[in-house]
Amino acid sequence: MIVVWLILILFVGGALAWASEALDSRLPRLTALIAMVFSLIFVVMLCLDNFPDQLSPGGQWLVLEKWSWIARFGIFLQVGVDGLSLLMLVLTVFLGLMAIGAAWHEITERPGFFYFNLLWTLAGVVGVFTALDLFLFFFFWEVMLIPMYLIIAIWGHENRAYAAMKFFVFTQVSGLILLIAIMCLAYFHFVQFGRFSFDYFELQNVVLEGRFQMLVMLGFFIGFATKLPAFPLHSWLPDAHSQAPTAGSVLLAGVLLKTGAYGLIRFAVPLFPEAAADFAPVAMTIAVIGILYCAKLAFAQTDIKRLIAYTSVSHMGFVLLGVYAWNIYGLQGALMTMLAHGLTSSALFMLAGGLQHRFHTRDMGKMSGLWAQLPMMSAMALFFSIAALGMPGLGNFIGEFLSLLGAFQANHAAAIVAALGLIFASVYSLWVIQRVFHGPYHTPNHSTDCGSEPARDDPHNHPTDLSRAELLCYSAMALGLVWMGMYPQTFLAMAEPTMSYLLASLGEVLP
Amino acid sequence: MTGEQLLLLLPLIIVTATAVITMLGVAIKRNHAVSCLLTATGLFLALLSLIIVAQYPAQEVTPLLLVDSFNEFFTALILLAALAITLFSYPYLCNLEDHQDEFYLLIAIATLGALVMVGSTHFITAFLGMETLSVCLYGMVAYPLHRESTAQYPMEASIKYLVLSAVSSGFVLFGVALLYAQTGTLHFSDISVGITQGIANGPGAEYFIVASLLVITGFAFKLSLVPFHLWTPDVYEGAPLPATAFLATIGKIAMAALLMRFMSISGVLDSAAITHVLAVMAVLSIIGGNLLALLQSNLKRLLSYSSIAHMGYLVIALITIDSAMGGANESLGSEAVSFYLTAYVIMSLGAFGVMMVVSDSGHERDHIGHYQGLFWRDPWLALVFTAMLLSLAGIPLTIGFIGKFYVFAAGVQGAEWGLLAAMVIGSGIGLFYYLRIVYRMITPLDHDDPLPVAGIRDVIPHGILLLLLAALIIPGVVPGALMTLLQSVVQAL
Amino acid sequence: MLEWIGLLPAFPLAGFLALVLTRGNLPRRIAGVIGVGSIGLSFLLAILISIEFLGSGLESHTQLLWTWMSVGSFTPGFSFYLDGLTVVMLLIISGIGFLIHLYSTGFMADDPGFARFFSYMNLFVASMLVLVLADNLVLLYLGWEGVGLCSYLLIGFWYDNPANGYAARKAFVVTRVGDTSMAIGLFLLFQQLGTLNIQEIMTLAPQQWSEGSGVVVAASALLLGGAVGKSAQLPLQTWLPDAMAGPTPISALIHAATMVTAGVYLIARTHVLFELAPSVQLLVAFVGLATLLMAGFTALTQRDIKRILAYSTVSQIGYMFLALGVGAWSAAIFHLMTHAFFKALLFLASGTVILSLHHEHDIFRMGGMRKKLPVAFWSFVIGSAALTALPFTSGFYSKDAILLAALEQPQYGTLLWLGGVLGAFLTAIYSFRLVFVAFFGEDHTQDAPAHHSHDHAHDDHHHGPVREITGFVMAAPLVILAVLSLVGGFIHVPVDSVFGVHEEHHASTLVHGFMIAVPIVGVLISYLLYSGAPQGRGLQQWLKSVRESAGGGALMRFFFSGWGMDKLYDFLFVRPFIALAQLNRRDLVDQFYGLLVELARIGNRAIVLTQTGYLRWYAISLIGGLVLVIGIGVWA
Amino acid sequence: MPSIPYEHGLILAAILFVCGLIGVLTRRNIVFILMSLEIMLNACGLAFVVGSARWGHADGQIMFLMILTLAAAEVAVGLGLIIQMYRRFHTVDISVLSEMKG
Repeated sequence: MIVVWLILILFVGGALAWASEALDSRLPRLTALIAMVFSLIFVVMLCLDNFPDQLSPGGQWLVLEKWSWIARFGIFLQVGVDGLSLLMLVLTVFLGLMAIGAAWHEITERPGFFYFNLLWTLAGVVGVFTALDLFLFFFFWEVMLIPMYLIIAIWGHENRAYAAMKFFVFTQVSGLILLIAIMCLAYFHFVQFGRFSFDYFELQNVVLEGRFQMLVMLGFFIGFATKLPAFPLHSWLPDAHSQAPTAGSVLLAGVLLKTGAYGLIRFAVPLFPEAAADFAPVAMTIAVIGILYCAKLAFAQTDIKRLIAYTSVSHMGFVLLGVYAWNIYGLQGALMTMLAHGLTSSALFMLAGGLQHRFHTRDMGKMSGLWAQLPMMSAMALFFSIAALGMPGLGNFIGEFLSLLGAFQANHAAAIVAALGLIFASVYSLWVIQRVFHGPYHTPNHSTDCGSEPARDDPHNHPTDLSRAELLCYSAMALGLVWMGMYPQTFLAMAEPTMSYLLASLGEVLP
Repeated sequence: MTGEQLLLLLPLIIVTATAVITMLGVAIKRNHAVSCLLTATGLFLALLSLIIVAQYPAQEVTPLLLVDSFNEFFTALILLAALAITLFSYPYLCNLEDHQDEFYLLIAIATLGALVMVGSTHFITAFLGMETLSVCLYGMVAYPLHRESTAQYPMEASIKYLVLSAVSSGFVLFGVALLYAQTGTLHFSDISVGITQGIANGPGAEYFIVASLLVITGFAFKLSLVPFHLWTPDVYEGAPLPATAFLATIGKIAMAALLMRFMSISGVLDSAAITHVLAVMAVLSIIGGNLLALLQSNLKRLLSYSSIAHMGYLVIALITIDSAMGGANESLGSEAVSFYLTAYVIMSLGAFGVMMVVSDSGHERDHIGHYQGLFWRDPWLALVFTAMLLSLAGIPLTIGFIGKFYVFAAGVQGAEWGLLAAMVIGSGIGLFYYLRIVYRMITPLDHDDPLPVAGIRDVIPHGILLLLLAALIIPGVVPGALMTLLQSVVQAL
Repeated sequence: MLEWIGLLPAFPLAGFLALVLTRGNLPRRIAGVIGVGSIGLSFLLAILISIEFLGSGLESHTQLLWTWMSVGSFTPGFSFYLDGLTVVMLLIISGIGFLIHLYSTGFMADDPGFARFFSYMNLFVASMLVLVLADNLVLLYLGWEGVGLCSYLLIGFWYDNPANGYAARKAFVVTRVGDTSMAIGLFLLFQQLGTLNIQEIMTLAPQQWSEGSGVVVAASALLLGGAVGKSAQLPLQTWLPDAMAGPTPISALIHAATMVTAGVYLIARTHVLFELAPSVQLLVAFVGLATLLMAGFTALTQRDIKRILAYSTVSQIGYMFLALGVGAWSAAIFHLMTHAFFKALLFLASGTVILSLHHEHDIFRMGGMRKKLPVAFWSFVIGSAALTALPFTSGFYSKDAILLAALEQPQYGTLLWLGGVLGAFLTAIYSFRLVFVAFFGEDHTQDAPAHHSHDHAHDDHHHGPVREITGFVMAAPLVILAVLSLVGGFIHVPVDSVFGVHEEHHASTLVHGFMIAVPIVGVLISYLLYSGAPQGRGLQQWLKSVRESAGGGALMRFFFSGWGMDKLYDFLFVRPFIALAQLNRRDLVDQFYGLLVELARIGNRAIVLTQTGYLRWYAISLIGGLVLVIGIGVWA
Repeated sequence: MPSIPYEHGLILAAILFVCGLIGVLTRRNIVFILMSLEIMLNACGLAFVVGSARWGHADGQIMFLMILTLAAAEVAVGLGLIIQMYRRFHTVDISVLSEMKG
């Protein structure tokens, strides 16, 4: 019942936030915050009381409930939480709080409707992470799109219409392809077992012969790869990110990308073992191309949010690499990259949003040498850029190292070429720091040509450094990253039973 | 005609009675409110009578009409749609000075024609129903409105519709005549026997294929499938809004139900040729319909194009109907068609309903610009309109998504990969123009264009909109009940 | 005491956190005390631990702090390993680190980023200690990248000048190339041996692989790549000279004493792998030889005082690589220690010179500083003496050990030995060139600035008479280091337990004599050439004529630019990457989807034409449709 | 008189039907279009009568009566519309009716 309660809180919280706007314009963000704090308590409670004893062997599912929904097609409201989805829930709720923190000062007109959409997107995402019935999974998969579209379309920046439309059509069409694939699976279950079923466990024993299994698996892969985003299907992300409001970007990068990766781990590979085995080299090549190509593109960008968006694609390439290595290292690596990337990219987007909020531009060319004026913000930016390039001792390194380790076991060439990505990562991360925070002080509305000491007392353009709310968010994320870097065992132990179950169920079909 | 059979025809009788009484009412004293009330109560009584009819087992009332669960379900659907349109058109026609009452007459008789079509298993009744419906529609489409700038539109639309509809009836009749000449019976049954082997000493199978294709072309015209769709946008745009709504909903339901009945009884689908034709028409409709609507800014034309596309999706499900009664592994086809029809009716009624509430006979708000910033001017209407559009686009939480899911299921069962691919591409394109409207509603309006303030007479339409929204969301989230109902309905086929 | 080994990196880490969390608004004195104190504490602890460890006669000691990761059979722990080699490295790092911290409280006294500087320095020492103490390669990699990061932060410390930023980024990216090759090496080792624990690797490797087998060659080559990156050896050495853009204390600490020797430590620590792959070991030797010669020649032509010392560092590490290449592990570590002493001394002395002459770097604009900067002068003399391995200095013992070991190398012994001696000769010339030009001859500090290449935008107003800026805080480290440079040769490096005892080298007295003579002759030549003494007139004319001549001038410029390596890499990697990036700014894949949208739009325009509005056309379409339908029905 | 084979009847009906079609396509005057429509519908009626003659039961003829009445209804409505059109456009040429397009 916990999962249903969690989703209910978010739905009701969203509606309340919208309604409360009529009373006072500052009320919606408070209601949203309260709703998020409640859900955080819920999730943490779920973690604590299940975590210690959950390590009992075989006890992989913490929570597993099933109610009948559409009898005609054998569709059930089946929700389950295990180590992997629990971690994802924690990330979702945590980043939800960060998103509210980011939107605290930024969203001023129609806040009620904004927090309504924010919380409904989160509810959709919580649904995706816990659904174990493929139809329910698809249902939540689409539900989280509409509010996200509205967030980008209403509160976005200059050409938000194009970006929102592109985001929506991309994910929707790939969703339809996913739906056909799910339908095929369900129909073959009907042919082989006499009745329709969308149950995750029952569908695992559906046997599809060679070529057809590859096609259905491709349907799943395209559906998830667009969301991941993997190389050829990634071009919606930079537009969506550069136009979305900061809170939208935090949600998009931190949480929505993870649903794609989660889908791959939970559905795309376990349901089609042989097809996944043959497809693994192709998927790893796509991952490697994604890593290098998007790293190169990131280097060429002047818009800071587009740059971070491309880096996200590059990082998610490591996740794809890890998943299709399909051994314990690759999977755990993919998981850690997902968690760490969630925090790093959200923080970077909030920083970019902060800069845009202060200087009303995202163009890196127009601002430099901010270290003098904004020491705290620059220090945070430095910290998160270094985390992004995979500095050991922080979360990203653990994810990337394990993914590459796993990938190396499966396919030497892919791992070695992907390792080059580490070099590119350092090139563009430090480039951002150099371009924006080092060098002579210069901002759009205040440029000192001679590069001398900035006029301290120049009133009209004195940008304010981090506010307390922002500082709180950033330090929380920084602590999270250090925790993941220094003692990742908490997360790895939590996900370990799921991963070994998935590997066992496949019988190490993959190399 | 035993007493019991007469009871079975109760809905038809009541609707005829309402038409006559409304006519008498108009003759005595012309009062807009009274005639609208009379028609509405008549339709409602017919709806109630269905409960009585439902008790009796399925049986043929004279070889012309078959009253079974299939007939009852679609009669109910048509009556509900007609009732909604009558109530919507009342505020719409209020500011028309004279001859407002005749509109309700036309609605009653047209509904009668539709009911006959739905119940027919015999070409005479089918033809009779089709013609009654069409002739009444000519009248409704040509209903004179006082918009100086576009006064001649309704007349132009009606003439076009008349000529083309007459030609298509000609095709149907000639096809039926050829079939009658060979099989000797006007009943739908066993045309398939002719198609597969051809009569022993008579002409070969081609004769029967041509004859059936003639009939199907006529039906395709009414469903506005692609090669025969050119009339749709002009008639939808020209006609007044209630007429367009009537044409888009009841015109399509009756025809689709008739086609389904004809397909499953006559076993036309056994021949590969016919299924080929239908498949081609479906793909062309989906791609054509969506492409046509892509950059359209007149909402009525846009909805007409989207109806073409939706009929294309319908035909995909239609193709997978297994000709055998209820088929061995109970094909999903007929269920998918009826579910999609219900969903389509609710969505179109909702969309047209919002447009009707916002406009009236004097000033129709059918351009996309009129709806700019609707979200911030009238959130309730905007919410309903967005829900309808998203449902048309097939987004979850709505009945449209479940309908599309059903068609997907049918498509997968019939292994129609090409059609499913077309459907995905079509839906992809479809997203563009539905979302364009939603986005237009989001962008705030700089100058204020005040909407008609909702007076007391608007309470009913808003009530209906609420019902439609509920009918959209509830089956979208919990479709179980509707699915079981449709399963029993389709058993009768 | 041994179980407190975890505290060693903890103290500097605590210092770093203290300085960062107070966001730099601590008063200068307290920041200095925290910065230096933390290193002092860990130095003290290091001494106590070493005494107890050496006293107890233990082979090695492992201390697990917490399990870092446990995924399948990959279970690296946060655990420290102590043996002879680690003790030496510990003492060098914390000892010299402490002295340099002390020195920099004086050097950075008037810099606004005082607290920030010390926080980075503390983080550096912490990472270096973790690198040295790590018992598995992943933890070593953590320290490895940590020091790379700190070197980036410190080189680009004065961030407002973009050139410093560029140098910092260059250093980080070039070392990152080496780190990536090392990471691949780690993956290969794990895949083959199933563990990354260093001691397990050392025991498993000989059992599993025969000598010279493909895998061990690949693994050791990859580790060599990492070492070459970090220790600025031949392929990846272009970053070290530019790293001089940072403040001088960090050049002393990072780019002389500790970080650049990390590569040497790595190879020494994994010496079993290299012994199993003789071809790679030979490669190490030749990399060392080539680097020491290249750096030697380049140093001859440099004008900037810090760049001369930078190239001399590259050259001396070349010697260490030569020692590793010929298997003289303990000699390499011994030279590492002595080099740390005299190179730190030279750098700190150059710091004093630069500070006193108001950030003057060009040695030809100094001259005659003997009297004015006595402390700096005597430090330079002792340092240079140790550098050129004059007899009885620490450099003499360590460099001779390497050269003798090189001589006994079976195949290329003599070639390696000759190269080493030539290198020693070059070292003698350029180190004493610096001393004579800077401290002897007339005083050039007053003439017009030929070209000012000082690095930070501090007040560089012209000044009155020169007086030496050395408080106790700056002088004491110089004196201690000077003593160590002289006496260092007699410290016995306790690494026999790690590398096994090697028998004494015995070579003919002729060889010994020659090796002693070469540095002395070098110093004499340098005296004649550069001190402006009358006897050297002939030689000076010859040098001037060579410099003017076309060929000679070109050769000089070629050496000056570090054998053209910078331009080569710029041409090979940097420019093509930037061109490639600019080539496709708008994502190619994006245009493909734009194409699809355009296609849909064209489709719409085409199909809308059919809606002409003419009734006749609609009727024609009806009949045409019928014909089409019948055509499909009957024929298809 | 010897019975005419029913195929000929059907062919005659087909020819009549095609004439009606061509009439609808070529004519510019709306009244003539209505007349051609009438021809088409009567052709179908003929086919039905031929069919019923062949099978000898009355269905065909009833169908013919049905077609006659419905054709009459359509034409009636059509003529009503034509009168309105003439009153507005003062012409019966159908090319006038082409405002709605695109």
